[in-house]
Amino acid sequence: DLLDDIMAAKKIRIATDLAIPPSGMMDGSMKPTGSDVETAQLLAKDWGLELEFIQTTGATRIPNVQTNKADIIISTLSVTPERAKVIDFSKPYAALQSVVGCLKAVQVKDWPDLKGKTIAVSRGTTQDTALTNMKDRELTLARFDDDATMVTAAVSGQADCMATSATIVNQVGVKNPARPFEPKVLITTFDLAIGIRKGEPRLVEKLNEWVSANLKNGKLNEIYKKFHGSELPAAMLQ
Amino acid sequence: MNLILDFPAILERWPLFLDGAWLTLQLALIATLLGGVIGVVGAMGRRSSNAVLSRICTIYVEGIRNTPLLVQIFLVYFGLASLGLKFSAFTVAAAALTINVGAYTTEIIRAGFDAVPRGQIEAAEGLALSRAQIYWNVILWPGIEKVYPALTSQFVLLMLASSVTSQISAEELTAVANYVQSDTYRAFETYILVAIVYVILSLIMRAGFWALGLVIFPRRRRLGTPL
Amino acid sequence: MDTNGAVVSARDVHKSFGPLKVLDGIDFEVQRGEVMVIIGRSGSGKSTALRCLDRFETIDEGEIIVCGHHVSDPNIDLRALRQDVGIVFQSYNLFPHLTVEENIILAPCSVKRASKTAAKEQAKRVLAQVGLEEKLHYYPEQLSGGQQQRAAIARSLAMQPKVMLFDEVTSALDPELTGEVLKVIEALAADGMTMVMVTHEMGFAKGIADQVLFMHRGKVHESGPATILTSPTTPELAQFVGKEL
Amino acid sequence: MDTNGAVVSARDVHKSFGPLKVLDGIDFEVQRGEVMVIIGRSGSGKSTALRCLDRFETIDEGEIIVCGHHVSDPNIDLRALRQDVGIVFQSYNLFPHLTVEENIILAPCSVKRASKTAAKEQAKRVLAQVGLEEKLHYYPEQLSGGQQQRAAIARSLAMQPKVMLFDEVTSALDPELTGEVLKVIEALAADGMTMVMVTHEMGFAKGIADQVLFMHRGKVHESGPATILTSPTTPELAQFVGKEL
Amino acid sequence: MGGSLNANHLLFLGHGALWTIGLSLIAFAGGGIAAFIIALCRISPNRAVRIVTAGYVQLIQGTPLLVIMFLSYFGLSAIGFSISPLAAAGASLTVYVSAYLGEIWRGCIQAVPKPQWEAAEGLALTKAERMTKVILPQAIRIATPPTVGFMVQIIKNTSLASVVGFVELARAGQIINNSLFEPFLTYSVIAVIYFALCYPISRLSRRLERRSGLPRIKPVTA
Ligand SMILES: Nc1ncnc2c1ncn2[C@@H]1O[C@H](COP(=O)(O)OP(=O)(O)OP(=O)(O)O)[C@@H](O)[C@H]1O
Ligand SMILES: Nc1ncnc2c1ncn2[C@@H]1O[C@H](COP(=O)(O)OP(=O)(O)OP(=O)(O)O)[C@@H](O)[C@H]1O
Ligand SMILES: [Mg+2]
Ligand SMILES: [Mg+2]
Repeated sequence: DLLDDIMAAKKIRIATDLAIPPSGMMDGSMKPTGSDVETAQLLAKDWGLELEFIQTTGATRIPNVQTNKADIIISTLSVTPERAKVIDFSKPYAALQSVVGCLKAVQVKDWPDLKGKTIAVSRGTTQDTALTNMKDRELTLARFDDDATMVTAAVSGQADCMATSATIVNQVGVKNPARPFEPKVLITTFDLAIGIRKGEPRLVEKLNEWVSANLKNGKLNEIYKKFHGSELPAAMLQ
Repeated sequence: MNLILDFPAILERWPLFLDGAWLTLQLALIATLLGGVIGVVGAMGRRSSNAVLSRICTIYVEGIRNTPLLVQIFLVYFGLASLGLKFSAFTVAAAALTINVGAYTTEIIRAGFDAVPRGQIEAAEGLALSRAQIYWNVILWPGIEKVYPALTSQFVLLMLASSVTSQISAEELTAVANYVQSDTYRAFETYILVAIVYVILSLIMRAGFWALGLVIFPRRRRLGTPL
Repeated sequence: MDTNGAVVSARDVHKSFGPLKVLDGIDFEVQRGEVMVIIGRSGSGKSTALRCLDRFETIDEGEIIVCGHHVSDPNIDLRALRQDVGIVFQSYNLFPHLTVEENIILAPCSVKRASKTAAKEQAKRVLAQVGLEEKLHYYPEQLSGGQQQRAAIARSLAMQPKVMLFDEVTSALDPELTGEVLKVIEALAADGMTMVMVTHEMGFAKGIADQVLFMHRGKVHESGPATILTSPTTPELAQFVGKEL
Repeated sequence: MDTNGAVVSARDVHKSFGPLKVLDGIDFEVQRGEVMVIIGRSGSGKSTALRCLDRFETIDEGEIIVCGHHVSDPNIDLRALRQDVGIVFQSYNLFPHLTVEENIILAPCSVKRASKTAAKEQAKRVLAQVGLEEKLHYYPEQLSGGQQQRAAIARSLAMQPKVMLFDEVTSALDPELTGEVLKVIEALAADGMTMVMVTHEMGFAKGIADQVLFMHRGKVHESGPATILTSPTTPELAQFVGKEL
Repeated sequence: MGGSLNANHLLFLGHGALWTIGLSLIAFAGGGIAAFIIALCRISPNRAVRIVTAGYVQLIQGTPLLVIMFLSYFGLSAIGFSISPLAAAGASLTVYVSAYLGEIWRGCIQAVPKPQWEAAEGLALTKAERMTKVILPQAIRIATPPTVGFMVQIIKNTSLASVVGFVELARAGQIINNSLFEPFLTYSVIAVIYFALCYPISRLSRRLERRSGLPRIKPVTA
């Protein structure tokens, strides 16, 4: 099975999108960095394997493992029942707090305040799905293909708010003192997990062990804190 | 193989795809109409004896044709925003596509105008027609008729290219596909379905242009020359 | 310039294309109702001379007056000139996307602001004049070359010009079709239309011309009544007509 | 079929384009060294008849034999036929991307596998035959119409055909250039080349034809020696030649 | 996230531009050969061949290149043919170019006047000789400007190879932009690089067009 193949090859191929900061991105010298990148590096090191990043785009993360072009995905996959029909997930290795962020100056306390405001969101993300399903709240969504465009739309004023991780909202606030954004309304917290193609129970089992161990020893939390600026929820670390 | 295609899971979202296809078609129609007008005006500008005017038209054409549509869309979308102007994604998408296809149309129609034989224009001059009358009666329609197939292809290409407007939140067909596939992770089914819809849309457009051709070129209808 | 009552008069006309001197001092006059035929070998400047009359070419020197319009004047009202002058080319130049009727009524409706009904009436009349009544609703490509050329003549006639110019109107046609077109021109001449024509049909020229102009190297080398074709006085014209088989 | 020693013979040839009957039972024979001229009004099927001889059109019925090749046989060796038959069209059809010399040696080198040197020698010879020695290295567009047409004739001659077919080779030319080309054809006739030609030049036809074929509505309406042109026996031919001005 | 555009970014973009050029060359080599075959099939005397190729052309021209890329890379793997990203991108671009360029070239071959074909036939040249010595040399003259013009479209369209994992110019720009959040700056730089790659080719095509003196219609993609 796949686990044996990986061990025999002494190499693991991990699909990661390097254009979704702060999980996957390039640093100033164009080397991959980010929380997913370091998670992948930690996994490869623990298992004594060589690591190969398979660069993907949002749309090709799943087909890459389905067609065996990558072994696993570590690329901010949030777990939903719909997706679980198509691939298997490991235990969650991190979590993302999804929020709606608005300009600091704007008076927004709860959902009703968002009525009539355009909320930018990255298309097909769990935030998108969550907000789309809130039919009775009469939200106005503008969907963009990636986080960068989404953020730019909000910063430039094409949208009033953004629905994304709290991390991104805070960083936008730091980067644009002229139009500082802050988290206003909590959507929910999503679990992020490693994606594996269907039918590889042994690999899933081994990944689960690794995730549990590294949550307990705090290494995953450290990585998360480094890039997202906050701790993982305490419940996860048990 | 551990990949099982499950089309029903995708097909049950058909209203989304239908909405997306309809928006794609609307974008294509608006850009075709306005782009066609720009093309005619631009072609006249490029042929104009006024050096400044023809220069401006040339810069427009070259600037657009040598840069990717995506960049143009970003420039319009965020450029307007930085000027404090806020329009709906649909308006901006339609405007960007119009500007883009207008440049290509300008070139095609110019070629059509240039292909009208000199003798035709002299004959019209000999009949004392004014410049505007000559343009309208002798250059415009025969010129467009000559390049009609190329125009048709260009507008079909435009329809296919409109997919990049998903980047600025226009909910057209590709945007729907991206949404559905990241929501369900069923990329194969989604892409195959979307390919089929695009082929159908392009056939619809070609048929539409063919029918329109019969209306605006009565000679074709009478003599049955293929368009 | 005094035109002696001539409808068309050219005085000392010069014209070059770049370094090439095409017209090198041309003089002639055409009286009302006269037919002038221009002959000469290829490249001798016949077409250029004719085109200058309707200001499709501007001239470098000299003076041209047609129906009272000073053609050589840079501020001439071109459209007024062309309402008085009809011109027909070798290649017909019917508008291919319009029917014969639409071809004919285009200018009267656009230029003279004639009503559609009146213009259509007139289209029938001029088509009858060239023997094409029944082709009213045909497209040019559905007609033979001779029929197309006759339709082109009818189109010009519909503007009721005072002078008609013809440039080798039959040279794209076979002998029989040539005959058709020449018959129409003969009828026009009999009706008293003032005409200037370039042609290679020597037999026809003999029959119809009141005046023949033989051009050679941009000059009027010999001119006079049609009889010069049978008894030329210059060796060049003799050689030219002798070549006719 | 018995060809009576004729180089070209056609028997009861029928040919339609869709519903249009273009050849409706054509018969003729051309003996070695004979010149046959086909005349008739436009659309009477002259070009089609000529093109059938070199199998540019297939026939529906009847039999054609040219230089011993059964042209109407579906399994004919086309290339062998065309090595024996030279054909020249109205529009010259020189290859614009090749010089006159390259135009001429193309077929001998490719088809007859002649050496380049031999082919070039021969190119000089045939060009001399048409009076164009000095144009060896010119491109077609650098030549006048008459010169292009003569070069096209030379290109055909270089294949040393046994029969030459000409389809209105002078009708795109002015009278002077026409004279040049006809002179070349006369010289070929004097050399004993078997020829079939479609032409509108009645004067020339009278001078050169051993046999004249007058086509009318897809049939050979009248035929005989060149004298039929001056004393036609059918009213149609009389009308046709009478039209000649 | 954050930081500003530096030399490393430009180097990264340069690397992406090299892939753009490389993929364009592959597209042209592969697509050119396939297009030639398509063009010949489109004018084949065999009706069935003509219809099948016409259907192929319609199908490819109606499908977004992105989808062709996706299906040839992941689709072929899914049915058991594992194929490298380079092979998949090469194959997709070849298919795509063949449909468009094949149509352009067919038009150019057919634009050689019919009498030229007949004259060549009349000289007893074989089919192959007719094509190579008479028709193609003339067709190439007609075809050069639109072909060069089409190269511009190919260069821009190689950006879709990002779907099979290539970090070419557009994707490189996207990665940088998503680290910097500076879309104006980044996309302007990308636009300039594309313009620098495309404009000389557009100019060349225009020059060729003027020199050949033929009125023509440019093949175009957005
Ligand atoms: N627009 C032009 N530019 C440059 N040269 C020209 C132009 N028009 C005509 N010429 C040249 O002027 C000369 C005279 O041309 P013109 O057409 O008047 O001759 P022509 O007597 O009508 O000949 P043909 O019997 O062949 O029609 C020719 O040498 C021709 O090449
Ligand atoms: N390929 C074709 N398809 C259909 N009809 C054709 C074709 N070729 C010729 N015809 C028709 O056949 C008839 C005879 O044509 P053909 O060219 O033989 O006449 P022609 O005597 O040579 O006339 P011309 O003097 O005008 O050259 C014409 O009515 C013509 O329209
Ligand atoms: Mg002339
Ligand atoms: Mg003919």
